[in-house]
Amino acid sequence: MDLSIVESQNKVPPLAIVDGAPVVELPEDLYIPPDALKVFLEAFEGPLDLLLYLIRRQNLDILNIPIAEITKQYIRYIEVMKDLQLELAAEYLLMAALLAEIKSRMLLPRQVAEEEDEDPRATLIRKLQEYENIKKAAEEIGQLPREERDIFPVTADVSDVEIKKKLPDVQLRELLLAFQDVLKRTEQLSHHQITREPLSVRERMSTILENLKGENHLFFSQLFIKTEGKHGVVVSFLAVLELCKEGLIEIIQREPFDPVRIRTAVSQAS
Amino acid sequence: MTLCESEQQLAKLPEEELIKVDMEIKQIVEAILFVANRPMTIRQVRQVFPELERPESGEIQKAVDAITEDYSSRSVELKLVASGYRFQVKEVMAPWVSRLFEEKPPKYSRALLETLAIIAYRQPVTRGDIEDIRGVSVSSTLMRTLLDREWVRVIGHKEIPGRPALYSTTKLFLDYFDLSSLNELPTLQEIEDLESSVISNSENSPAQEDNENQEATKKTIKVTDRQEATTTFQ
Amino acid sequence: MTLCESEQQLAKLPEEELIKVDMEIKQIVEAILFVANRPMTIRQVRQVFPELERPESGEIQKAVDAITEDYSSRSVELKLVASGYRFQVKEVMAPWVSRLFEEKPPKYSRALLETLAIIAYRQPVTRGDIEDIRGVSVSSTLMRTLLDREWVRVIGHKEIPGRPALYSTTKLFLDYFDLSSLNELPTLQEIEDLESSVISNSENSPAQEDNENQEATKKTIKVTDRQEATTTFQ
Repeated sequence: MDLSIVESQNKVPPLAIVDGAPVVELPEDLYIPPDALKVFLEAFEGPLDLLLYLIRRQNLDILNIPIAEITKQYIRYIEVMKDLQLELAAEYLLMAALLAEIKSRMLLPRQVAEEEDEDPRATLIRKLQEYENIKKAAEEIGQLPREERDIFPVTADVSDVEIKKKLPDVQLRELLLAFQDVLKRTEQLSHHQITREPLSVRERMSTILENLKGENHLFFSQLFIKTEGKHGVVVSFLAVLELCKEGLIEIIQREPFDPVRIRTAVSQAS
Repeated sequence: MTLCESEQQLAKLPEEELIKVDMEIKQIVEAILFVANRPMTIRQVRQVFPELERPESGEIQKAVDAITEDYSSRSVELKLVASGYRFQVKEVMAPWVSRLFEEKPPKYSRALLETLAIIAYRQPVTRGDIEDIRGVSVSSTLMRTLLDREWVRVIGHKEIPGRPALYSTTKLFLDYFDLSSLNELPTLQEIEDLESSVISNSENSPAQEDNENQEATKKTIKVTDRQEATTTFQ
Repeated sequence: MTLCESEQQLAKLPEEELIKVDMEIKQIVEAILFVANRPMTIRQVRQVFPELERPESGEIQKAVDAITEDYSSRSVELKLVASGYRFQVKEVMAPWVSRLFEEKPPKYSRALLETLAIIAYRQPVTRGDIEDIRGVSVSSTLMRTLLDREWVRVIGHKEIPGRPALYSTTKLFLDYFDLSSLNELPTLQEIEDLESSVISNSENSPAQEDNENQEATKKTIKVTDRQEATTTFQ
């Protein structure tokens, strides 16, 4: 496949940062590692962004786009991406169609009267300009000093002062409705399975972790409280299993017949 | 420091001027602003005073100005943001102070910042408008993040089929970016009037455009380029 | 006042003593103490400095003393409490400050309620878990509000890269909602069956409109609903 569209330019901002190294160029070889192309595609916010890149890369003015050439380049990129079966948003294809339409219109004799309503070329140019302005503005907003990074509001402590600080009031029902909202959304958005284990197990999981805080280990037998009866034992046991499953604790036995102990899971990454 | 300064002022200023920066009011205003945990407007500060001893807004404002002055050489400052005055650490101190927090500040994606920019500059806008400008669909998660952070809110619905929500930015958005009004946002470049600059360029002379457009056009496009443009196109 | 006083000190102290209160260190220490939101010992303040430019404890102490002096005439003070130094409002300001808090308390955001619910039902969870479930990032401020309210606490750290904190709900949380154990919270099934008439409104705008909705909710739902919920459930 011909990829002469990729011309080297001096001042091209990096497309993306991969493993800390800037990716400035789309590889010029015929062979493109799919990963590189994926990075390339991800670097763009959509067809307008890609078009702007192609235009700026060749130092063209937006008002001065050689539509035929740009269309050719754009469509080539799209084809390469399709060939590589990269997931391509429908908008990219729509833009390809629009460019093709503009190109074909320009081949036809110009009919002034007809074009007064909407010249697709003018529409495209206007869109590119508007998008470019917003893109710049977004970059500038990103540079503004912001809370959490550059701005830290301060307060003086009032805990010594005898005052009743009124805090927001929450009804249990509000809390439940908020959670209902979450449940609905997770069902819609993803395959997140919120498991339905009894909350007493969850509560016990927290307690066990809390007890482990600052301790090397706890004996397995310490986790069971006699007075809680059979039910309590089951809850504790399930909590230990769940903690183990979630990788939060480890169950260890140094040698046969040694007492079973649990401890906070050790980082696998280290 | 304040006492010394006011002694100096005493020498300089006419007496009536001085009386207006009431020391007690100033102390109270300072305490309120330090404790509030959110930006406070002059009006809100004034409301804290009991009705019978409530100073005029002008007096509160004078106190605020005096406090701002007092802190000018310290590491914290009294700053006016969209929802009012708040004490904050000066920006130059950020590298030191941020070391106190284990978690890194959140990073925002280009998609999010662009969407935010469109809402800020073009408000009120529908999601359709945003998608139109960006040329891609806007994810629900992204809109949710903006609504969630309370940077953006729904201020109504457009009376077109589907009654899409109209979004605008909030004061919290401005507060977050340390701004006191939308006017303080970076200026958006004017978009040249295409009708007169490109399309009809082949027919009309640029002289007919109104002055503003010419100003805007001059910055970005050279006249020669434009003529080339029309040539290439045809 | 401090200027006057330090002028007096200037007369009293030998010059080398004075030089030691490094202005830059003082500024940084002040900023750290203002932002920390908890009392900080000299040692803890010192730890915030990067290792290579870490001042001696004595220098930090000098800075702290100088700051204490600077604020002696202001409405806030730097005070040594059991666990370290913190900025606090002076006691004489109490009547004014308490008037501020007598105001109607602000409402919690939808984001906060959702986060709290997720911690209650899914504990122990990391912030990442919460973000996964909600599909939106969770702000530090939000977590801090929950921790400050003591409805949520850190019970440990997950041993994965970054060692994220594990959150769970507290006894205070149970007390507030009049529950004797988490088990008394409605089951997921019961939550799904809750009438969602109020939800559909609030979904649009968590920001300002939401507050009104919450107001509305309160009026229509009585506490008895809560008892019904727990009854149904057993």
